[in-house]
Amino acid sequence: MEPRSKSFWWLTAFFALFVLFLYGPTVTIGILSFQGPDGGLTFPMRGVSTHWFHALFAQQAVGDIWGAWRRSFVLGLMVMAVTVVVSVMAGLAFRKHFVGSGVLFYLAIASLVIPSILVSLGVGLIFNEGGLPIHWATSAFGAQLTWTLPFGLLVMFAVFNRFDKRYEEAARDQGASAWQTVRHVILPIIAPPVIGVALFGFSLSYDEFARTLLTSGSYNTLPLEIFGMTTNVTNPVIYALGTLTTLFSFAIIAVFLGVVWALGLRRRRGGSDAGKSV
Amino acid sequence: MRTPNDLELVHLTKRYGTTVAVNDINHVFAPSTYVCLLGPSGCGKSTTLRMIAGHETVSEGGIILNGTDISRLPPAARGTAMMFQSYALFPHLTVRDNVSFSLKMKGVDKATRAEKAMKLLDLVAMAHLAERMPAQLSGGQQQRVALARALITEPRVLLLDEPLSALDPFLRIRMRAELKKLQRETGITFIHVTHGQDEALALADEVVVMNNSVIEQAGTPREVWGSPRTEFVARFMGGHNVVTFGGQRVALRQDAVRIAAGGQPATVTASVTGIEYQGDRVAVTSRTELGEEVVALVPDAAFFAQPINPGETLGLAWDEGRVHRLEA
Amino acid sequence: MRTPNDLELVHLTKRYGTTVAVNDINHVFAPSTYVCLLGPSGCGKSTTLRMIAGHETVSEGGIILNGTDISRLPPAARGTAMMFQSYALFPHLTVRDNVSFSLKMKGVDKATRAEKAMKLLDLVAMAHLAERMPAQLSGGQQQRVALARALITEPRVLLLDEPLSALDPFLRIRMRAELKKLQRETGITFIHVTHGQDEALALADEVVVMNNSVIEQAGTPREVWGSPRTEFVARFMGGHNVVTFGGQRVALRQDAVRIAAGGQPATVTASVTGIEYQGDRVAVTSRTELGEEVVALVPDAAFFAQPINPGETLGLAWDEGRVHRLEA
Amino acid sequence: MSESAKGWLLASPLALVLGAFLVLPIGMIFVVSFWQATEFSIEPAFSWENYEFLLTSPVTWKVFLATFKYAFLTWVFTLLIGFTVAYYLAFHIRSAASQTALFLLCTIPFLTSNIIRMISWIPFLGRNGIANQALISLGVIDQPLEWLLYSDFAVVLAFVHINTLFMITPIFNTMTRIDHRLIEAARDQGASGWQILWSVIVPLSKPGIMIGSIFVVTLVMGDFITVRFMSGSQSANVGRLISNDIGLLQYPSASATSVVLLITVLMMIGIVLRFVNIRKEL
Amino acid sequence: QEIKNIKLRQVGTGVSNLNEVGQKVKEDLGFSLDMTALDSDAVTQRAATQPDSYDIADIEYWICKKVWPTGNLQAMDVSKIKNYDKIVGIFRDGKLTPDSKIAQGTAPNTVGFVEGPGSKKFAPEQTQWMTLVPTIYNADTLGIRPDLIGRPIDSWAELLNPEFKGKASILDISSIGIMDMAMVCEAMGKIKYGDKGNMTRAEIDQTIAIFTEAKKAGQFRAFWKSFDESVNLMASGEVVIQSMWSPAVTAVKSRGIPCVFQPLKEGYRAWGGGLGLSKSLKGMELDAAYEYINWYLSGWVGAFLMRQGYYSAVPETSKQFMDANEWGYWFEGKAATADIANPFGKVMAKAGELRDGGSFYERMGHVACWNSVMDENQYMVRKWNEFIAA
Ligand SMILES: Nc1ncnc2c1ncn2[C@@H]1O[C@H](COP(=O)(O)OP(=O)(O)OP(=O)(O)O)[C@@H](O)[C@H]1O
Ligand SMILES: Nc1ncnc2c1ncn2[C@@H]1O[C@H](COP(=O)(O)OP(=O)(O)OP(=O)(O)O)[C@@H](O)[C@H]1O
Ligand SMILES: [Mg+2]
Ligand SMILES: [Mg+2]
Repeated sequence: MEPRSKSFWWLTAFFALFVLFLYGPTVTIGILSFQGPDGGLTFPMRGVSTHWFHALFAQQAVGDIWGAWRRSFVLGLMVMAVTVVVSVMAGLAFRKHFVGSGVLFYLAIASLVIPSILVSLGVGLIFNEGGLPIHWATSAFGAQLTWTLPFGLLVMFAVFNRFDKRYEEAARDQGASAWQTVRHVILPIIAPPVIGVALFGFSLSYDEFARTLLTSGSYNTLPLEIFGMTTNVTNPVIYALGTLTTLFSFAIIAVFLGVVWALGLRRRRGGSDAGKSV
Repeated sequence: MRTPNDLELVHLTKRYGTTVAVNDINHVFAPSTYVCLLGPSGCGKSTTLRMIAGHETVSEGGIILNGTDISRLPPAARGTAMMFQSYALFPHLTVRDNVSFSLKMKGVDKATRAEKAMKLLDLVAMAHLAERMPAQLSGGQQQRVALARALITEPRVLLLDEPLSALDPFLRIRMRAELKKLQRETGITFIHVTHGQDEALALADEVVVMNNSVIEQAGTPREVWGSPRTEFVARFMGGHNVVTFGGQRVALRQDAVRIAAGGQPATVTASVTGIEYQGDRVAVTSRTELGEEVVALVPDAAFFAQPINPGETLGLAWDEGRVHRLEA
Repeated sequence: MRTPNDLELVHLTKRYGTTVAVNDINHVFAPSTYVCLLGPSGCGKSTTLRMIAGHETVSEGGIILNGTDISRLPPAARGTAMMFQSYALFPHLTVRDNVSFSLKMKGVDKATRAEKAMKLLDLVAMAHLAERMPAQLSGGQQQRVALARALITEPRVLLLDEPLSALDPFLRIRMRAELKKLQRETGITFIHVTHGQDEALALADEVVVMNNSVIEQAGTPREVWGSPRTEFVARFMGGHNVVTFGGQRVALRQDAVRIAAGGQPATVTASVTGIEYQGDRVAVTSRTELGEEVVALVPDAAFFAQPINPGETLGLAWDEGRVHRLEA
Repeated sequence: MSESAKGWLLASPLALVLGAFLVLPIGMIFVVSFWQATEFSIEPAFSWENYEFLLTSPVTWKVFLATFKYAFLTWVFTLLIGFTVAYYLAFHIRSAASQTALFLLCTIPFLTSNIIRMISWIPFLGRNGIANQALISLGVIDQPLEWLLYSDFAVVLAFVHINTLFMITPIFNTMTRIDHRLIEAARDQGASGWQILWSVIVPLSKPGIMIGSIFVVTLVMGDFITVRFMSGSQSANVGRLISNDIGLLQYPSASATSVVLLITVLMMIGIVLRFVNIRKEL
Repeated sequence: QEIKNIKLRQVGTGVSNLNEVGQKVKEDLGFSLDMTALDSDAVTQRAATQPDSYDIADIEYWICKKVWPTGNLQAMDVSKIKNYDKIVGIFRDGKLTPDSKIAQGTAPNTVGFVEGPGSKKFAPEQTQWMTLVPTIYNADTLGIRPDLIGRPIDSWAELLNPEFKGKASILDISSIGIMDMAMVCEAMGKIKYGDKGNMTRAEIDQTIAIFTEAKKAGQFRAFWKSFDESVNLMASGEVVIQSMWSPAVTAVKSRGIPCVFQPLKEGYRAWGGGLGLSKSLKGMELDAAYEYINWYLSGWVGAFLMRQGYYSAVPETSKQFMDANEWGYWFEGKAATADIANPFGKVMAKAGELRDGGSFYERMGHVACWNSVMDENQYMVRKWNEFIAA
């Protein structure tokens, strides 16, 4: 192993501080979620208990966390699926240099940079004026897509910029139809970043507040619910929720890493003598 | 001689916007030959090959295989198969699955697929590594898998775009022998793009030299090397001096130039500008009074018996009969 | 002969974990020589070069330049400069700024910088393209810029890692002549890594052949090619047959093998397995009764006067004096 | 079918979604921005009144200024931190596996609800929060620091916390594509660590920096909730102005503010895009 | 269709959109009530712009003033409301007792009735058609931390007392906040208002100017917008004096932190909420909604709300659902005879403690103004934005 330079240690320290900063609130939430039954949202701790985790699964005074969670989860899955499919399709499309691709691309960029409350407002207005029912699965769904799709698209650009076109040509040469090429060659090769897009799409949707605010209709998604909860006596239940969310994220990422690792394992299977001559 | 099974390019042209990559070329490839397509970078070799394979649309002209124009067919329907530079093996499939890919696309059942793939892997001596992933193979092994994958479609014509360029010279020489052997065994026409003239000479039954989007000369290696039609071919194929002789551009083989020792009659006098050792021979470069560079290939024993240093003046001689007239 | 200005490697070793990339090598490079470091892929050439340049730490041993151990100094303080494979020109800087980069780092003022850069660009005949960006240059032009950039630091030793590998063969031959010329003009020691033996023979004052992390043989091209020490060197340098003769492994130059026509006495009989056309010569490969492959290089005229086909049996002859004994 | 037609076919879902949920709504906002509102209802009409008020009101200028201030400060800090972290990951972490692992480590907090994370700053930064208590018990201060919470400091801190990831990701992405031989070449040419950083790495990371800046600046410019939470409602940015208007059912005025904000943001991004070809640099 | 298959959707803030109510409805009436809690801005928006997204809107009277003219709510037939006659006078003729004066601002009676089913104009008198059925209301004042202040507070003017520099707070909801400001300015004697509930531009300017100056001087620690924020500000000691809601004070106290809902000599700022019916409600759903409203006024919910410190619109019926100790403590302002628990079982007051502000009549009788929407509302909002941005 090469010896490490001094700057390496400085940077490691900086990185550690940064991670500490990132996790500061997460850790605070983690600690406070174990408040005693009489504890509040702030320090000091008044005893230590898992009371609030139990409370999380019981009925709340206000609102319906689990209903909201179910909606957010379903919505997240919907957004995830559509984001993956549409952005992969669009990624494929943009390699074809079709007329107007520039306009569409800049539209996607615009979609990314437009402040989210405007989208919320606009979608709300359109549905109102058009007499369409505002519902989390229609208007909120659409509003969230304006945020996750450009993201997915950018990732797809990054993926296809690095994708060797010869794989496709080889597939076509081997008699694969356009669909077979996508199904048997392109998708398997780009699978890891696509899984990344899926994860990202899900979590962006799951945590989206502003775009859902004016578009969710009768029922709240989780972020709105949490915000709604703050209009009454809030208690460490929301910290318990935060802690569980974090653990949930850890689990998802672990699964993701597991899948990627398993894919890699399959590719490595059978040992290797790559690099050695014939 | 025309046979029904040959491949013919008819007025084949490819334009990218205003640049013409392939300019109205006509050529007939005889069946069961090993053809090398040779030329400097950017001359249109890859484009020609890719048009034949169907990975590039034809701007004008046609490609006739076995009597039918295949130039509008999809790649897999043409009876050609392509082997790509750096092989383009599917990284997510095992060696066997790579080879049986086209059968899977056709819907052939698993057992038949595996059997046929193993037969081809046997042919290229890779059956023992059928379960490996491409990343676990060396360059030479990857090449063989790519070959097997191309051959499983039972093509009439196999197209190879610089298949050896990623290998080190040692390996390259071994692999080209394998290619040649395989071509002979299968009887398929191989069209092999390269820009190494030694490779082309060693491998080909027919050498096609391209330059500036057109075919400059085609023929057996001996024809092309021995009787270059133009100055470009003479220079590009190597081993020749191009000099002006009696107001004419001529090619003169480097090994036909003698250094006139002592009192021997010299055709020209020249001053030595460079000495390049080549192992069993030494290339002596000198500049004639006309300012033309002439290389003489001298056997090493002869050279070291009477070493020459840059800056010296010497006489060069050659037999009139060895001078080869070039077209303007 | 030791001079104060030479570069010496002393017990130089490099380990990556458990793999030994360079194993205890010792060598003295004489000043103002053109050295080619040659060997198969993975033998440790790049690692050696990078240790000299200071881009890789030394596991053991030392590197002595001009009497001081430079093996712990930062790259720029060593008196060496490196030219990278595919050149590593800064893509965001113009040609001129690339060349004057090191001066800028030293804080030299703008005018001086520009002046000096232009002088070096002149040297490599690139002054007219000083304002271009690297992406706008051809491979050969990029190489010259990289050379100018390396030379501006006035190194004692210039290290080149496969500088020609990205070029097509035509260009490669031209560029190697330029390298050689430049080395002669500047009087700097060039250490050039390559795995092309023809390149090494043509360029080098000294050839260093590496294999399996050690130096297998070093010497002038003529020494190394003409008197290979081991079977590996003989095979790797090319142009030799390695056969067993009187119970001993010997090297036999391919151009020293004659085909015994008619009633001439033959040393061995063999059956022809391959014919490879090389332009002015033809390589005839045949298998002796001992199962050893022997290549005979036959002048083309002689060959085509009496063509030989694979499968034929013929007699091979050579002079006893041309046999070169190899070390075990 | 032609390539272009195939392209459109594949891109049509994207085009449809963007058309329906972006172009139409923004168009609607644009139209509504010329309408009139009474206390109770929106009335289709054409009037410059909303814009006239907006562009002549000192509040607008102040609020836009505050918005730019937050955007700028956040941009500076996220850039410094994001660049350093990306640099560390790309150039000091050797194996790709550790790079990915550390990078994912940075993304996890991002997956916890923003609102919850924001709420949790209060026990941390408050007058009696962890930070103050720690500082007091360390003897650094003897009075709690008031400016830790409900201040511009808190706002910028939260922005940096939320948005740094958007800076790290693209910069890291470009940096991993820098050929390591360029760094060696620079070192060979006598460049010191700082010089390498400044003359080679920074220029070559520019596309990533640009893309990250676009993310951060637009996210901050459009935010309305962070500023409210972290400043204790004591500061306003444009997003809050809009959300206040929306809360008070002043849709036309909210729309007019939105249009101005949108134009500002698009102009800024337009300028950035002139210097970087996002499509190529990803 | 059976009644048990009916599902009514109610939106409102977390203040009154309590799940226990929904549960009890299911028990008592057999149909389902889905509660969605939002922050107050979002409730207004829903009510005003998305009438199809709810069946019942739980909103405040001042919000009603803005929402009603959109036509998204339908008027309710008084004759179908059983306990109409028992509803506190405040919500009918505006008078708590026959001789009380109607306070300034958007008093509930001024926006409580319309002329007819389709009318968008409020009626000055009681009519057959009600806009909202009152459910919950209270009189707000300043909350203080007696332990940190250590002296009696008796006037709204104390909010701007430099003594509390950096430790004061008000609401960041303009319609409510402006009223608090007016109470303060008036108490300080700086401004004499014609009608605090309907200020002139000059009055608005003056009021905002005074507070802007204070803000710049660092008087305020923060402004709050949600219930929760006010609790946290107070509980964590960030703020020692602020305008506050009664249950928020209770919430602070329940954490063992001393906090007083301080009655002040100038009186209270009051607010009231009620249920409105979406215009799209009809048929069996509409019947169910009436049933729900009648149930709402029949006492159980009133008691439930009163135990949290709010008041019930029909105290008489609620009394039946409370024991004497509770009724005495919460309504009559008597000392508790035993521990007082909130509906969630948490002890709010020990035996012997008195409710801040005394009895119902003492509190609701001292309302100085109601949360309001003024004629110059738009102007006021702009000035408010200026204040926030200052
Ligand atoms: N997709 C394309 N668009 C525009 N021009 C192209 C394209 N592909 C090739 N060309 C141009 O067509 C000409 C021929 O290219 P081609 O790839 O056939 O050359 P080549 O002989 O294979 O060269 P090399 O030896 O470098 O591979 C070149 O001038 C090249 O720049
Ligand atoms: N960073 C590294 N970590 C581990 N092993 C390495 C590393 N770099 C090189 N090696 C190993 O050290 C040995 C020598 O490598 P080196 O790059 O010097 O070979 P080379 O002679 O330059 O080969 P080539 O001709 O392919 O460039 C190889 O076995 C290689 O796998
Ligand atoms: Mg090519
Ligand atoms: Mg190397």
